Amino acid sequence: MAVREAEPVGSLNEVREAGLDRDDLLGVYRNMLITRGVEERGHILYRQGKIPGSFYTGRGNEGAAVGVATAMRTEDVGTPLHRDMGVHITRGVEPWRIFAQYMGRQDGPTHGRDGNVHMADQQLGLIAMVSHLPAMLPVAVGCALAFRIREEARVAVGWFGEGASARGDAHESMTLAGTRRLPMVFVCDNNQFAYSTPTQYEYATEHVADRAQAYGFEGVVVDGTDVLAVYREAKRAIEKARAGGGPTLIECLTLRMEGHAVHDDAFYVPKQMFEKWAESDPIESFRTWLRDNAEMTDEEEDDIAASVKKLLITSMERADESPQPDPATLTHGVYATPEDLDTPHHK
Amino acid sequence: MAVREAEPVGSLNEVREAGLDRDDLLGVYRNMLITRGVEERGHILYRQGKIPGSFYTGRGNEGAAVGVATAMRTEDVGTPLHRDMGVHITRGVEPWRIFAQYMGRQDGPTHGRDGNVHMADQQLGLIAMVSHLPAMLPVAVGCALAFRIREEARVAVGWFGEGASARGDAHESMTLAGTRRLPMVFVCDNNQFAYSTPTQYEYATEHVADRAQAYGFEGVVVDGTDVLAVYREAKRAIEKARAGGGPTLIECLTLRMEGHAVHDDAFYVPKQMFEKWAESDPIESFRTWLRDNAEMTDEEEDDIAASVKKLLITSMERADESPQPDPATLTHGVYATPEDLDTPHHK
Amino acid sequence: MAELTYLQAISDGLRTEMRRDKRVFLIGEDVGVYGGAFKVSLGFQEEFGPWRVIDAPLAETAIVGGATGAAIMGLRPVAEMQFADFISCAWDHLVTIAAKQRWRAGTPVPIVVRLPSGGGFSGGPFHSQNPESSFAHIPGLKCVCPSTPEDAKGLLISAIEDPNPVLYFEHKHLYRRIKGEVPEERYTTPIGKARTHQEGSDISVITWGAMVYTAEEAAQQLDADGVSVEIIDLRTVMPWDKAAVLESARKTSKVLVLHEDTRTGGFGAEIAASIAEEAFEDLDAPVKRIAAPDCPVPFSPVLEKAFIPQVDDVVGGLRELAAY
Amino acid sequence: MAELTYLQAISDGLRTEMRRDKRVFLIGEDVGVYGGAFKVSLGFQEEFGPWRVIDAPLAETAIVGGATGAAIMGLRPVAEMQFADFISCAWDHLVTIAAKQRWRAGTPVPIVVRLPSGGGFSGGPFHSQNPESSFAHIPGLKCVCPSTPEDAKGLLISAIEDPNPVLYFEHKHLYRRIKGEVPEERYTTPIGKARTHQEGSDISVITWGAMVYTAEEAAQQLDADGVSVEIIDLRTVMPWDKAAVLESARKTSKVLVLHEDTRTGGFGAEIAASIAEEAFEDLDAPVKRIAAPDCPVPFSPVLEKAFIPQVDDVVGGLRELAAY
Ligand SMILES: Cc1ncc(C[n+]2csc(CCOP(=O)(O)OP(=O)(O)O)c2C)c(N)n1
Ligand SMILES: Cc1ncc(C[n+]2csc(CCOP(=O)(O)OP(=O)(O)O)c2C)c(N)n1
Ligand SMILES: [Mg+2]
Ligand SMILES: [Mg+2]
Repeated sequence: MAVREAEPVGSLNEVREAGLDRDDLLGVYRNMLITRGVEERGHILYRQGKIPGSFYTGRGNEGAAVGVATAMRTEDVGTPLHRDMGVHITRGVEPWRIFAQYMGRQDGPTHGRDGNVHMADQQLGLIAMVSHLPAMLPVAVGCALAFRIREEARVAVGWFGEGASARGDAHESMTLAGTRRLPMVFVCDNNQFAYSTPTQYEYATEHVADRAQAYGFEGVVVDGTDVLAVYREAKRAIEKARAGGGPTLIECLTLRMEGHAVHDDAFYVPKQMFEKWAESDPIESFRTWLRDNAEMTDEEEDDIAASVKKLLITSMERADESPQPDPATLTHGVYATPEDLDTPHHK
Repeated sequence: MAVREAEPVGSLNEVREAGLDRDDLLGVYRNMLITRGVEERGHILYRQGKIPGSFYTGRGNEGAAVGVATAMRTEDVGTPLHRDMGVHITRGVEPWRIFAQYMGRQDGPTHGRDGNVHMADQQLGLIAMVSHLPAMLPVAVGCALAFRIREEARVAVGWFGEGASARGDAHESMTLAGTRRLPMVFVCDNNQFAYSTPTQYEYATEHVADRAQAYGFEGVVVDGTDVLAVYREAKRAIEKARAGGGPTLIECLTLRMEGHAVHDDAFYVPKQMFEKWAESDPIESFRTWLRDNAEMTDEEEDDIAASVKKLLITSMERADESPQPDPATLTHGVYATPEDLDTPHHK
Repeated sequence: MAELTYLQAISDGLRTEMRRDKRVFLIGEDVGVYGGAFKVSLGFQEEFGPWRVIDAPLAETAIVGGATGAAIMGLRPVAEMQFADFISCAWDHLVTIAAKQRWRAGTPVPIVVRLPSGGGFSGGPFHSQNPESSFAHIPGLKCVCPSTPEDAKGLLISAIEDPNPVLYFEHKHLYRRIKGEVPEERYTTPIGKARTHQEGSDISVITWGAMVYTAEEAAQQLDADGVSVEIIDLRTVMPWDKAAVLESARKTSKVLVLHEDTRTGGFGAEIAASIAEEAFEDLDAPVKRIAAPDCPVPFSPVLEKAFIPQVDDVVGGLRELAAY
Repeated sequence: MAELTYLQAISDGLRTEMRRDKRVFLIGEDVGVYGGAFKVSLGFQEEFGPWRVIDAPLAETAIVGGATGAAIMGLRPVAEMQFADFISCAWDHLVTIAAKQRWRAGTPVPIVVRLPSGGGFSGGPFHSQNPESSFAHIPGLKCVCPSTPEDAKGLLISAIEDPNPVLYFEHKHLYRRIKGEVPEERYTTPIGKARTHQEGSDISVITWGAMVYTAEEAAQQLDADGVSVEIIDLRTVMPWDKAAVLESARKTSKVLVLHEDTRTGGFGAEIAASIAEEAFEDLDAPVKRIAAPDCPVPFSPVLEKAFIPQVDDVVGGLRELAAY
């Protein structure tokens, strides 16, 4: 089947044309560092026993997540998943709130009610994921439907893993979005494993993006470790959708660089795969690109690294000061009140 | 997208090569007549107030249903739907039992517990459909899985409408069958309407069969009013599956020649569509073919028509003698007993 | 006031809200050109256009999940299931997302799912079910089950206005059989408030939906016996009006809980258990439940009659209680 | 006899049946190479091969629907949900096909669905649920909820042998925490028979799953008060052993129904309503229910402690009953 395989990104000029100036690029780099930093610090907190339950990260997916989020406009909305911390960071969620979420504290976006990346700041256009995969896709398509009904120039972005692509929710979402040509972008985080399950048991084509044609829209495969290539493809798809051109399926190819969750040593992933993909670490690749193409200086690099480090340390401290949720409030808010709807989205 | 569009069937010789001799062909014709006759008589019974609830037929789909069923071997299994009376007839279900089913009598296959074509004779390798569409597809795939596990040379055939192709069940079924290359044939009864909904709101490709590629197997579109073309394609797909070649999706293109059910006058179907498709009535086309290519004589034709008519009349009479089910048995058999499993299938 | 059928009252309520509030839209299979399998939205697409009356693909998850997304974006979706039975295909989206998103993430999901439910016309196992009990157990969902045209309109408007996911069970057997006066203007019927269908002093019947009329006929027979039956139409099953039920139970001291769904684990169990726990000292007889037996809904009329609680069954139950 | 954990006992039961009966196979996400998320099937794929221990796509409908088809063809599928919570994605197939096919069409569907369920380890709203009540309401399904290693093995074997769809709820919090003697040979534990976890004379606790141990600890405290508590471990929720429950209720005259699932419409309501109806004359106090409050399962340990019934809650409830 014919899908487009996206080219890697070239020069600074090309990137400028795609809408990012040098400052933006340093910002992208910073967001990727924060993303990884948050998850690395999360690991430490977990080992310290400060994070209850399990713990998931998206190591290796920072470029894909930040790339897509950078291409979204403020008014666009998205349903990022457990490998997409970069989306939350790029949209402006403060790391201390994420640490508070990890630790089940009152100041996490879910106030200790849910854990991990099961959170979102709706004011920033994100909707909190559920565990059930890819159940957020129909929800994202519903957002796109709302934009179409109201004739707003907004786009919804829905993420899913290559494993979750096997579920009916993916199909029904793409069917509704495709038949109605909704302003929707589907982003497949293809990290080659669904827990321990390799891709050949999840889909029988070469690429997940091959399926886009079956829903009447375009599919594209992009190297998910190349943040700028992802950005370019996402930008293109998002603006196409905004202009009424219908959905696109973008498949970001990466490798999940850690176990499924913290307890999993990923023994089933061949060592050579890890070695090969370690060579195209998204952050390291982008750092090199910035030095080669955007003349990022040692000083700039150090500044960013230092500011990220500081941010993370103060964020962890602040999060640790956040109180435990009050058990007396456990059953509050099972049902919404009319005042709850009094948000910008509901006018 | 590239799917194969099947050629119409040519000469008697060609058909012989595909496995049907002249007697078989007259049998096929007879089965098509019985199929239509059962549903026409059903209409009469309905108007007489003898059929409770609603009433559905597959007028226009007789060739597709009989064609596929004729290509199945005794040991194969299938999950036919509400347009596929021809499958039950071809597999040997006696019409009187169908009339009894329609009327909710004790001798219907479900003994009045379910109605319409929600029935099957499991001894004949059929599984009774549920209303929920296309929920029988995962079940059919499970049959194919059983054959694969036991390494039996048997094939499962699962039917679905083009409307129901939008549901997640279709996707998960094709995903499991495609990734595991199970001995499975998917048959899409594409009658161009799902109740009142036209195809462009159900799928965004030209053909439903275009989707087969997205699951890693072959798709083919065939004129569903051409019983022999359907037979040839089904035979090919079934034998391919039996030989370990994996699934095929066969799309049988027809028009639903009546309303969705008896209460529906199908005002939303353009008149010209009905007129155009009336010209390729599957029974009339096959009759002409038999006369032109297999030298069916007037006498043969009359004999078949008369025997079918007689069969239908005696079947209706016999069905009408069947008692109402006994309300005292209403709650019997909600749970199976170990003896229930003592069937050929469960050894 | 106009005399409307139950079905017309539903249409009227939906039309009223769609005219008043352009955030409200309808999505479902065949709701547009066809006007819905039961013609509730007949003429709606002409009036409101194809993007407010949307013919959906045959895909219940996309319908309910899509409604959820649209609601989060500020619209007020009304999703129609062609039959309530098909809501099983969207169970996950209701219990996993719609029900929990407010509590979990502070995100209200103001959707209405319209569910043509109930038996009585040989619809068979998949066109006759009453699945409200399954949903009433899921915190975060509301379930309403009007029995009169007036409540059908008022509860639909309340459901649309409500900031939560509301399952609106419309009983198919009442669609054209039940008529009543319905105010022409917009009004709401409160969710969570029972209605005393008829006052009585000896036995309380707690019920909802089509069973209200079965109870009424049975009560007439008991009246002839000199037994006065009070009928509480719950109207909304989640939240349910426990205060009204307990008050009636305390007054009559004998209670029959009646529903069309199957018995074991049906919502009647919750009602009976609550009464038995909270009105323990006031009861003169055990709380009795009458419901469908534990099997699927049969197709054949003779079987269906044995399945759906009939007037005689209720009369029998009431007489037992009266004699206790 | 060997001392096994609850988890080892489940593995042992499954292995025993797979060795004995080649119709039995396991299908689920990550059950093969990985041995299952909880390692119940560790080493199984090596022993039984990839076509009897099948790594499924992430597709619960295909898993449960596929198991149904395979069962109808004569196999005995055991389908594993990675967490019980994800069974919501296969709800339709269980309630629409598996539950009704025998009654409707005479076709038994002997499948087992293994459901790692329950909370207590900060799994949050989607890795902690106890959905047995939802399924117990659906005629045609069976629900078993073992609490001891011995029953875990025996009930799994019974479930596989049973000609019906059986939902096998294995409580994650018991997996490695609970150990016990388990016979090495094959045996079955009857579905539908309760177990008296401890005899007593003053109050009966009716419960199942992990709550058996909570009840046990609470009973010890009551013992110190001089109150003798009987604990009935239901073991199987559908069918449930009403006779044993009524017998215990009649003996003690005071009953506490305890479960980890949420309260309203939970299966405890059915039990309480049945006792209140059928043992009305024997009760000295209202049947009390203790269950989780009506909200999702929280992630934070302090919240989860407030959610899952704790020993203190049960002690409180028992003292109230004792004082009644
Ligand atoms: C419906 C559903 N079934 C099972 C799970 C359990 N589970 C959590 S993550 C996971 C693998 C997901 O794979 P993929 O979609 O590729 O995403 P990835 O984790 O690799 O990013 C599974 C099976 C789930 N979350 N949802
Ligand atoms: C899951 C589900 N939703 C809704 C329905 C109601 N319904 C019955 S038939 C039908 C149209 C089916 O269209 P298609 O799949 O094309 O089959 P056809 O009837 O045209 O043969 C609908 C919507 C159903 N049976 N199942
Ligand atoms: Mg993956
Ligand atoms: Mg159709």
